[in-house]
Amino acid sequence: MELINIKVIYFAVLRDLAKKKEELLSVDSGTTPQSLYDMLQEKYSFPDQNTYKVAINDNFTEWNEPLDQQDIIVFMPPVTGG
Amino acid sequence: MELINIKVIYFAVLRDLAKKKEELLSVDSGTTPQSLYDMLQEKYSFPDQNTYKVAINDNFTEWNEPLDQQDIIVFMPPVTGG
Amino acid sequence: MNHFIISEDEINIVEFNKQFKNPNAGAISSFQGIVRNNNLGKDVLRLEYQSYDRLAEKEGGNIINEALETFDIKSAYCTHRTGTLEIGDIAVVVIVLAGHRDDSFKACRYIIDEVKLRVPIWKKEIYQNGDSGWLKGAG
Amino acid sequence: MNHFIISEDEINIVEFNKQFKNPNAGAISSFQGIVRNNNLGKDVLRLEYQSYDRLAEKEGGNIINEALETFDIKSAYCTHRTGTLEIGDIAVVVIVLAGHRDDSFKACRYIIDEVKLRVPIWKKEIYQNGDSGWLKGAG
Repeated sequence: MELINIKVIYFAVLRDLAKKKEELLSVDSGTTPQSLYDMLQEKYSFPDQNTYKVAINDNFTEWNEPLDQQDIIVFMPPVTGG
Repeated sequence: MELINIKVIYFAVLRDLAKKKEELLSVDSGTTPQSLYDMLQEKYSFPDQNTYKVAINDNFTEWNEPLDQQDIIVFMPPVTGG
Repeated sequence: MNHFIISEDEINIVEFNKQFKNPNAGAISSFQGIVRNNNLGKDVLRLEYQSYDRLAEKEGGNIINEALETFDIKSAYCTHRTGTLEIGDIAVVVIVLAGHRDDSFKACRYIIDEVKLRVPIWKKEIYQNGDSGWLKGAG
Repeated sequence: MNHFIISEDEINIVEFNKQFKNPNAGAISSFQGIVRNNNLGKDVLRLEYQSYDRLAEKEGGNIINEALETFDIKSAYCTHRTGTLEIGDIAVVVIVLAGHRDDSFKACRYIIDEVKLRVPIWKKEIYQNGDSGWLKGAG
């Protein structure tokens, strides 16, 4: 299977658990935000993402959207600004 | 009939029509804000007071409240602050 | 300190804000009423406000106290100008400090609404064309 | 000019106010979210805000535009801090200029409510006792 290069940026509790702001990953070309999160959840003990949102390249997107080469992915816990 | 000395203070359109800020008057002891206004309306061509309020000695009061010696009366058109 | 003030002096919103600090307050709602250059289709040059000062401060203080009793807020303040005001001048300012935003908004709105209904202050508009007149009010 | 800004710099409410003058605006509603010394029964020492800046400014801009379309207002602005904030610091400020007060209040409330729901910013509380934690949010 073909591999694609992506970047994941971490914020808030995910940054604390991953102990990094971002990382470059090579993943299978069929990877979605959902399957990526499942993999990272196992790696870093991330919380369940039921209430999370996800963005690809600075746009909110769906969890089953296939990732492309060079995509930047951000997983977002419920926001708490203000 | 006994006379009492009162002061009337004018604001807004009433001040413009009376051409004074205030005046001292001697009126019959049975005078009420209503009868006082009627008299002043004739003297200065004041508007009808249907929507006006009245205060005696810095307290809102009724139009049929009898006036006392030294009372200070203020007639108030609908307010337009803000 | 009276929390409702009638003043002939220009309202300095910066200084006004500085006075009100409270480490328990997470929300500050404020409202400023500004002299506009138009009203009801007429070009306004400036305004003149007259106030029955003593009753205005008493009734304004009642309104502040009602807000403190009705809403979960820490404190509330209102200042209203009198005299001659130019376009862009602040005619009235309300500031409310609360723990949370919902009550800060509601109390701020309550205060300005009641001030405009109940506090004996009157506004004369002086128009570009030389005319002028006392506004009629809602009554 | 983007009307929703994420900034690491201290929000100067005075300078922020000065930027917004409009001779048609008779009403200015504003809201400030302030760092409180307590939350949910815990003594707060300071806060740390993180923001996904690019999406935050985009989504914040959407909210401002929605307010401009929905309410009869002249303009609206919002700035949100990131980084370390101390008690009493302004975390977020919203300012809305309108012809009349009703829409200024409604738009101001709309903007702060939507910002708190939708803009990707996260808050960590550092407590007096040394503990700290990211808030859980409404989700």
